[in-house]
Amino acid sequence: MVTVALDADFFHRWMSAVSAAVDREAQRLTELDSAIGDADHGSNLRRGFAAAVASLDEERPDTPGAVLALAGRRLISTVGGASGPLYGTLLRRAGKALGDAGTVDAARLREALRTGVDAVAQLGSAAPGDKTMLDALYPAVEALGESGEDFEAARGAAEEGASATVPMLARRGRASYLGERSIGHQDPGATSSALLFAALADTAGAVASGDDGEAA
Amino acid sequence: MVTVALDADFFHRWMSAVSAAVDREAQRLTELDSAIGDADHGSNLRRGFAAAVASLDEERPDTPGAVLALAGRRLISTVGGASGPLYGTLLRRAGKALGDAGTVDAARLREALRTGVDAVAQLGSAAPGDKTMLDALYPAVEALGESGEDFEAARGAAEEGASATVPMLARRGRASYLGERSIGHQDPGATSSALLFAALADTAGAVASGDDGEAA
Amino acid sequence: MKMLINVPETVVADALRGMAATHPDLTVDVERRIVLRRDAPVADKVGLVSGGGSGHEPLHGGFVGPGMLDAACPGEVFTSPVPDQMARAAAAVDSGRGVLFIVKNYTGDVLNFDMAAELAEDEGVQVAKVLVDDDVAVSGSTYTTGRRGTGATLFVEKLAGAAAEEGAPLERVEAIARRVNESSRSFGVALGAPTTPAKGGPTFDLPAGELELGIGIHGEPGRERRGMMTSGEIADFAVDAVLEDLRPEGPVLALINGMGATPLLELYGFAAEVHRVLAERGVPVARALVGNYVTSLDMAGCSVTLCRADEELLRLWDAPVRTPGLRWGM
Amino acid sequence: MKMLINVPETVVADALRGMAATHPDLTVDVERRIVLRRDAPVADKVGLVSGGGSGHEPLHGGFVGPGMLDAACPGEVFTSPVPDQMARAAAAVDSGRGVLFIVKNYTGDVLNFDMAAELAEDEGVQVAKVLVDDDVAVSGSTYTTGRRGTGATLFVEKLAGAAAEEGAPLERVEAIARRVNESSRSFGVALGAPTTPAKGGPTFDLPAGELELGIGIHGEPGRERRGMMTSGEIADFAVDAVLEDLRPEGPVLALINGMGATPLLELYGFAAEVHRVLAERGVPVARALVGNYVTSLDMAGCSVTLCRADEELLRLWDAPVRTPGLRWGM
Ligand SMILES: Nc1ncnc2c1ncn2[C@@H]1O[C@H](COP(=O)(O)OP(=O)(O)O)[C@@H](O)[C@H]1O
Ligand SMILES: Nc1ncnc2c1ncn2[C@@H]1O[C@H](COP(=O)(O)OP(=O)(O)O)[C@@H](O)[C@H]1O
Ligand SMILES: [Mg+2]
Ligand SMILES: [Mg+2]
Ligand SMILES: [Mg+2]
Ligand SMILES: [Mg+2]
Repeated sequence: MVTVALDADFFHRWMSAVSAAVDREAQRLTELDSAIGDADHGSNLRRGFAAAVASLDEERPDTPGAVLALAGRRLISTVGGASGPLYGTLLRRAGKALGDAGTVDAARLREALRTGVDAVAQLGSAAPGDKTMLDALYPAVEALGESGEDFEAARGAAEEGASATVPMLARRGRASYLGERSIGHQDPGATSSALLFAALADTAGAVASGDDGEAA
Repeated sequence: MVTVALDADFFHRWMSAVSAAVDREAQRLTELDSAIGDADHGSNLRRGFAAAVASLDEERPDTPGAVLALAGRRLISTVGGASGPLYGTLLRRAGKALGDAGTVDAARLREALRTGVDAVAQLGSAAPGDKTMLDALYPAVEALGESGEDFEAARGAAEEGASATVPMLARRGRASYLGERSIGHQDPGATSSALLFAALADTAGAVASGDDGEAA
Repeated sequence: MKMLINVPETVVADALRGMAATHPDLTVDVERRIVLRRDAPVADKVGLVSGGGSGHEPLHGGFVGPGMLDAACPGEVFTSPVPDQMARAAAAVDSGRGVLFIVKNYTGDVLNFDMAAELAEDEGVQVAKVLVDDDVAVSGSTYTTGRRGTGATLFVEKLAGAAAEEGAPLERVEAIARRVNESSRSFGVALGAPTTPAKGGPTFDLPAGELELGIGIHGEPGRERRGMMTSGEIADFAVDAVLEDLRPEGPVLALINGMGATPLLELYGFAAEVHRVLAERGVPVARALVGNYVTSLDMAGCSVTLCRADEELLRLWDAPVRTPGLRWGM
Repeated sequence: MKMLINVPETVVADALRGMAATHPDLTVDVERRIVLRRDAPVADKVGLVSGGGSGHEPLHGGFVGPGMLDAACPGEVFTSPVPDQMARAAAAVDSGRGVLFIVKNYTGDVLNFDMAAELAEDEGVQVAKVLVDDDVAVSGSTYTTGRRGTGATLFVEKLAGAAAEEGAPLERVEAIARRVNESSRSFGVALGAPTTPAKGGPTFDLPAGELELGIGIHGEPGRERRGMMTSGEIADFAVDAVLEDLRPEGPVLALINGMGATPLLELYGFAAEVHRVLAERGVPVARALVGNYVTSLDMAGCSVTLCRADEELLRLWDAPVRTPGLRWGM
């Protein structure tokens, strides 16, 4: 793997990839949310990431930090629900942590994401094991490794983290109202977090293989 | 067939037989009414005839005319809907026509029923062919014959009359709102009228065979 | 069967007990099935009595109170009440100035109210009757029973009620009621069938992706079945059906009515479309009412009722009313 | 999917257009999704702002008007609104005496209202917040998010609204709102699931002959599934669940609430059973409200909310209110 400098364009494409993934998987996310929530997670994220990408396309912020911060702000101002402030805060805080560097390396990205995920945990007063998005986010950030470049490992860890929520008893968010009945269902937010890291791996993979997505 | 003098007890048993039949067939009547009406014909008649028989059991009127008049009044005061006033008027008018004779012969019953059915036609401004109870009532009264004793013929004619409503276009009552879509369904009121005449034939048959129903 | 009930036989009596417990302004005779203004008979006022099958709540019991009905007589679900109810109600509300029966045009209601009028007149109560027949879905020449009474009933009860409250004599209250009915037309649509206690299931089958146009309020299927339409398309269809028959030349009163199970969120969206169509057709809306007022148990769907409004009707509309189902100004 | 809509994406905007056309007393900003009293900001009055996911109508938009809310912020269906909405609403209703946010206790609502409060305070608006968490179905110690906010929201909005209308300062309006919430408990039951536009079908499967006990208002399944119960049995269960937690020693305010698709006829029958249970338990009912007030789209079912009443709360309850969903005295 080549160590790459990640620029604003990389982050912009990552967000576009998340939007596309969320679009594709909206029905599934909503189904999961219908089992233990209120059947809106898919449409929530679809609306939010579409708005975020539209703003990115229009404003074209020129630093990685500015891209994530703008995307986060747009999520907050368009999603609502629990996931809007939570994902919005994740991206906004990560963006802030990246400062105004024109490019960042993967290790810096990993640190920024860790900051963002911590902010999510604090905002939602949640911890790993509560059957929330944190159960995918924390393992994924961890799996990025020292270098921050183990994108494929992060993809796998996020997916595993999402699957691992199935047997958990929900302690936060709407699913917690079901008590014991929340057991046996995969958390929708953890599932969308896996999409976030899958999109990151895809975007990084495209860079590594020289396909920067512009041709697609 | 033996010419019999019909007494108050005969009419009382006839009404009880109608009540039992309506009870048994309530679901079917309601189903028919659900196809082209408002799904209440079975429960309407069940409520009405149960009340009528309860009053008869209590008051035990001692002439045929008084039995039918009381039953008719009770239908009017307990059924509601279209069928309450119509069946109520049928029985009340027939009862009135029987006067205060202690027994009546079948020919007199037939005349009284004709008077009652005419009153129904007038009250509802309906005529045979409109897809109503009249399509069973008129043929049945006709089939009773000169003597008024062809009870089995009347049973058959009422049933045929009810079946004959299937291809008709409704022009009266709720079914008329469906227009062309009323075609292909049997009229619930004609169906219950067939029960009325089946109960009459059963009651008369029990008398003829010496089983007056008291032993049952 | 899934209904919030004890047993089908006691549904109406149970509901009346609930009304009695909930509304101290009403006298509810659960046994005899009459809902009355607590202060009936109101001195020197024409009495207004309506009634019909249950299952259309708040119609009619929810419209009893100052400025609207003096009494309502609920029948079994979707079954006209019996004559004794209306005769007794008439006697209870008559102050000596007579009583108006407001009757929806269904064979059963007409027959039972007619018999009640005879009984009441025998008791010395002067009775006038007005038939409500506003539903344009059944206006063709083959429909010899005439149009059904649906949403316009609310307009008739409110406007005649206001006139009676003002002290108008029976002939005048009757004339207003008749004028309101003649100035009103309705059209209804169902997205699903209601569940009646007697049947214990939906009264008709409506496959996914289809709707019924021209429905009534008794679970009877409509005139026509079509593939699912958008809210906007339904508004076009329903409003045009009404306008074709009504041909208003000035402002209208509009009732955008839910049939029972359609959420208010959807009903307001539909109301927006109704306003759009009326604006496109150049018909000003003087007053609009949106909600579940003339319902059909848990039927999903809606209806539109328009009434040609003039100064007098608007004044009567705006007059205070205080009932469980409709209230303003007091 | 069978809903009376155009497309799922415009459901909320369409409904707001309908509200705008229907209620001249309200200012409806369809674009920014804010429903305001036409006369906002009302001089010298504390402003009341609430909001939450759509699909609970008339809550909250239908409770905007004199004597109740100054503004409501509807989110997407079952999705909390975004902070910008409440921040803007706060600015629009603030007369300088501060604004109270009435927030139902859901993670999404709490987070978004918190962010809005920060934004509003940045603009110089003094903001207080009260969380509504009345649902006893989720009171166990494992439910670390706390109880859900359901029917008591209506009591909080009405009673705090009346206090604000009387001119009470922010601390006092906030204290009343908090007291009402602490004095209120609810329990809900579903006979069927609602249909959301996003999902296009029922949000959970409920087999014939079963019901969900302890449901919320977002289409989430309940705590427990049981075989079908009678209206009387449900009333026993729901009222006892509430009383166990509330332990009133005097009279209560009672909200007997329909979840959307339950006919008023059934709801009144259920109300009769609730009154019976309360009488059996020796709890006097000071005031009762029966109807579809805090709904969950077209969910079939009901909820019971009780609030310990005292002289002051009863006075505030009886105070005039003029909103699309609740109106008396004016
Ligand atoms: N307190 C919390 N901390 C972290 N994540 C949470 C919390 N509450 C909810 N979530 C996440 O949000 C997801 C639900 O998002 P969404 O359906 O969009 O919002 P809502 O629950 O408001 O409808 C859950 O699946 C869970 O992963
Ligand atoms: N005008 C009429 N003349 C004769 N029979 C009628 C008339 N209207 C209705 N009916 C009969 O009444 C039956 C319906 O009775 P029922 O369902 O009890 O009353 P409703 O129609 O008021 O619900 C119809 O099937 C028809 O046979
Ligand atoms: Mg959700
Ligand atoms: Mg019928
Ligand atoms: Mg009927
Ligand atoms: Mg949500």
